[in-house]
Amino acid sequence: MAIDKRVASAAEALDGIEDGATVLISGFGGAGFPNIMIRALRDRDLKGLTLVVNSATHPFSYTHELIEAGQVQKVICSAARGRGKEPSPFEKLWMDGKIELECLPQGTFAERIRAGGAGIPAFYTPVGFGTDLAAGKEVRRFGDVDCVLETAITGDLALIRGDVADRYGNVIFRHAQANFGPAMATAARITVAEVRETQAEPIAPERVQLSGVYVNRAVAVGDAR
Amino acid sequence: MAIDKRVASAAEALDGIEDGATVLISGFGGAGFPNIMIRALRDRDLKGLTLVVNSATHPFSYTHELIEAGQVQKVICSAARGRGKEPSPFEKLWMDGKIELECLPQGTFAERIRAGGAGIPAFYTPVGFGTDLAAGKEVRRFGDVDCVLETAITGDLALIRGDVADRYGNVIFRHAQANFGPAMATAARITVAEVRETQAEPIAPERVQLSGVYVNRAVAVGDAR
Amino acid sequence: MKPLTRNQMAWRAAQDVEDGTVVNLGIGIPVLVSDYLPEGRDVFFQSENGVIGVGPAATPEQEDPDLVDAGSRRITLRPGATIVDSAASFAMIRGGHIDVTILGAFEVASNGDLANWDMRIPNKGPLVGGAMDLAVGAKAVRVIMEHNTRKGEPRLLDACRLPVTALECVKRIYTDIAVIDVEATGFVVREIVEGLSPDELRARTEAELSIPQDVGVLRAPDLG
Amino acid sequence: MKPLTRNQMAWRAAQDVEDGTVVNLGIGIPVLVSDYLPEGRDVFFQSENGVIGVGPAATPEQEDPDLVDAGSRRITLRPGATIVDSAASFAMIRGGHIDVTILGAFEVASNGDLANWDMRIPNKGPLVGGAMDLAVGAKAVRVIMEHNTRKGEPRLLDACRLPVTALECVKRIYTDIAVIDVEATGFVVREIVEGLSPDELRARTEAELSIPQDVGVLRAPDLG
Repeated sequence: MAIDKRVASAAEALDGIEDGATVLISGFGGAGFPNIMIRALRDRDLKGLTLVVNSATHPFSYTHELIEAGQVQKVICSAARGRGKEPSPFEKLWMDGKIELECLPQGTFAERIRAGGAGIPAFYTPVGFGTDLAAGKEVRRFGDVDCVLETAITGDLALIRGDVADRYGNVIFRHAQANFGPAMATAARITVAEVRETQAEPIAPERVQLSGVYVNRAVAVGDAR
Repeated sequence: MAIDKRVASAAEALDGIEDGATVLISGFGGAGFPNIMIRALRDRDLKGLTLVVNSATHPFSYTHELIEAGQVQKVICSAARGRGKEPSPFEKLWMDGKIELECLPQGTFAERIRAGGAGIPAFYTPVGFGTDLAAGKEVRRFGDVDCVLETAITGDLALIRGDVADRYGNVIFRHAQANFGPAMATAARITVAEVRETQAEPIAPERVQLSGVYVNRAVAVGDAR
Repeated sequence: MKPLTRNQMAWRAAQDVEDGTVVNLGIGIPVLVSDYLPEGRDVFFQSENGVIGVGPAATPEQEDPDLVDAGSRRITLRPGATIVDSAASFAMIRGGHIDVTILGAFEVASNGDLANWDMRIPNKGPLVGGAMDLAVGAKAVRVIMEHNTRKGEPRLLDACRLPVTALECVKRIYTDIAVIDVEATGFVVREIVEGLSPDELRARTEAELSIPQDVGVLRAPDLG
Repeated sequence: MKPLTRNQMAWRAAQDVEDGTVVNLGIGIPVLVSDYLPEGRDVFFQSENGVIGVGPAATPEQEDPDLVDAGSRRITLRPGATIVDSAASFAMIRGGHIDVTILGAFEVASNGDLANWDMRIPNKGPLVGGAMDLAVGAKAVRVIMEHNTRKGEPRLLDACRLPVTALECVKRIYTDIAVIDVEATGFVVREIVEGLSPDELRARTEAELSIPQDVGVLRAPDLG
């Protein structure tokens, strides 16, 4: 049967995702948030989610709605600080001990996800050595560089945002939209690409930025963000 | 001063490379061999080189000329078998103990180079576990997966082949020409991109496949291969 | 008894390639599998050099020296194809994103150990290429090989004699006379070529074979 | 004595940005450095979100919500720019391909330890972002910060009191009253703002300062 990964709705794109899932969510610096899919995840009202997301509180992302709705038990991120003086929903739940937090250097965050998709169970990095964020982590010296051991991150679902996807799941990103999306797509059992538009015709090989091998479902959402 | 990484000749592109250098050379499956630069390296007559090259003997590559000329003391590769029944120049020197050989699974070869460029001193991979190629390597189990520890590869010089480079060193590859080139470019102190043509105008951002950050010198060689 | 030809072995393996999968074919007989996919199966063939969506071999008019697969064959691209670099290609392979790899082999042990990367040829250097990565990384590893060596020695063994490529990885073996799965209990025969008895198959095999009562018949069309 | 303004501190740091380099600027004062590059220096500014070649901030007409830097500023691209994904961006940072990073800081110790990632603000979660990666990965780490806290406490310390970002990484510090290098022997003052005596500078600094006889004068143009 001719491959066609386009699905009709955001809800349909979440088929088979269950309570307790680990969900990777792209977006950084204001670009690449799969907000329509995040809302669909909220509407599905799954519980006990672990979110792997660079920021737990970015104002342009709807991630905080999942947190506020009590659907999240753990966040793995590099930024968990709300902007206002008042604690954010995340910060309240975290201080109350209702959400577990793992805070990582952003590059380690990205590399652990990349490792998860690349079949590398663990790697050593100099980043974080000697800091609070590496407390309790195994250390080892290579040459004159002290390193910490970091393990791969994988998930059940990746939600990423792109510009165009073809029927094969190949994706093009606009400008800085890619950020964590390509790595996250490799590290999840099911990857959903939320894109401005989908097309039946294949994207030209030299324009593809994320191979459809890594994308299970593509949802067109137009200009909605 | 306006950045311009284009150099006039292959010889000039080798300025500062000395005896004993570790040289990474791209090319695989018949595409992406920087043959003009390999010849320039041969003409420079440097000694004691370590070559990091997928195949020591690929018939479309001139790597074997460096070996035949006695310039090479060690080869790190995934393929060291000549095609004919007679031993290749590499095989003769290797059997005579005149060239050291490190043979790696091709993915480990690529990943060790990628790690070298990415500031990852070492990583664990399941590939090779329990085989002769992992003999003596440190092993460790993650979950139910047995792994071997592999360390980063870096070099003094990377020779890669692309299609077009701009003044900033940004590179476009044709079809399957990239192969090991992008990873090698990140792992060497000096990277030379041998390309069909160079241009003053910048390549459009979305067409760049290798950032000029990783390219020090670009040499136009036309259709010569 | 008429053993399958190389093309027929490839044909038989092709029948099992699931629709919508990503498949890597080793050099030799496996690469022929793409010629025999059943009508209507939409498959992406990945090659270690980074081509995702290898199409038919290039005609002389189509040939492009930069458009090749890992075996240096000049190829075309199928619709939806793309090309990544080697580090990304092996991240895909090692990361479990290849559904099936079909490889050639010298030996397979009854626990699934595979030996396909070195024959210790006198005067020749080692050649491993991507064999170990594929054998470890692909979700399913299938093997196509002659049931016996040219000298008649067995290749389905209690334990590999040649250097292994990866441990406990092979799931199914297509030989010229049988289709055999590797189960937790060892080799289980699924099909035997017409005219060969279970005892004759056992006689040509070192390792113990479990042969169910309802074992199938291995048949392939005449492929000339 | 007139301490430098934020813009003047950025200007002073900009004078040291070498021609032809790849530079990452932290949020806050450091990002202003790109406005004050001396004429004729051709520099690529990299941002953690993968933009290589950040250009001037976007005008209202140029603004594109997908074209942003790591600080969520809407930007333009310079000629020769390209954009990679986050894993590739941090491979570039951690791999030593950024020549210089200029960061904000809360504290720097005389051995080069940097604290710039957490103020342990009550009721607020942690925020590290790419600070640790940059501090470890860049070939040279330079810091722009006020010499003292608002309460007048020192920031150039014998040892950091706040959680450190990375060990022994800072090479040069631009404050509002001095330019200070971190050498193997500790802090060495290179420039002191006009009208401030060495003793006055020492009084505002916890760590020992080596002040050569020929220490320079820290001056910056009036930037309004």
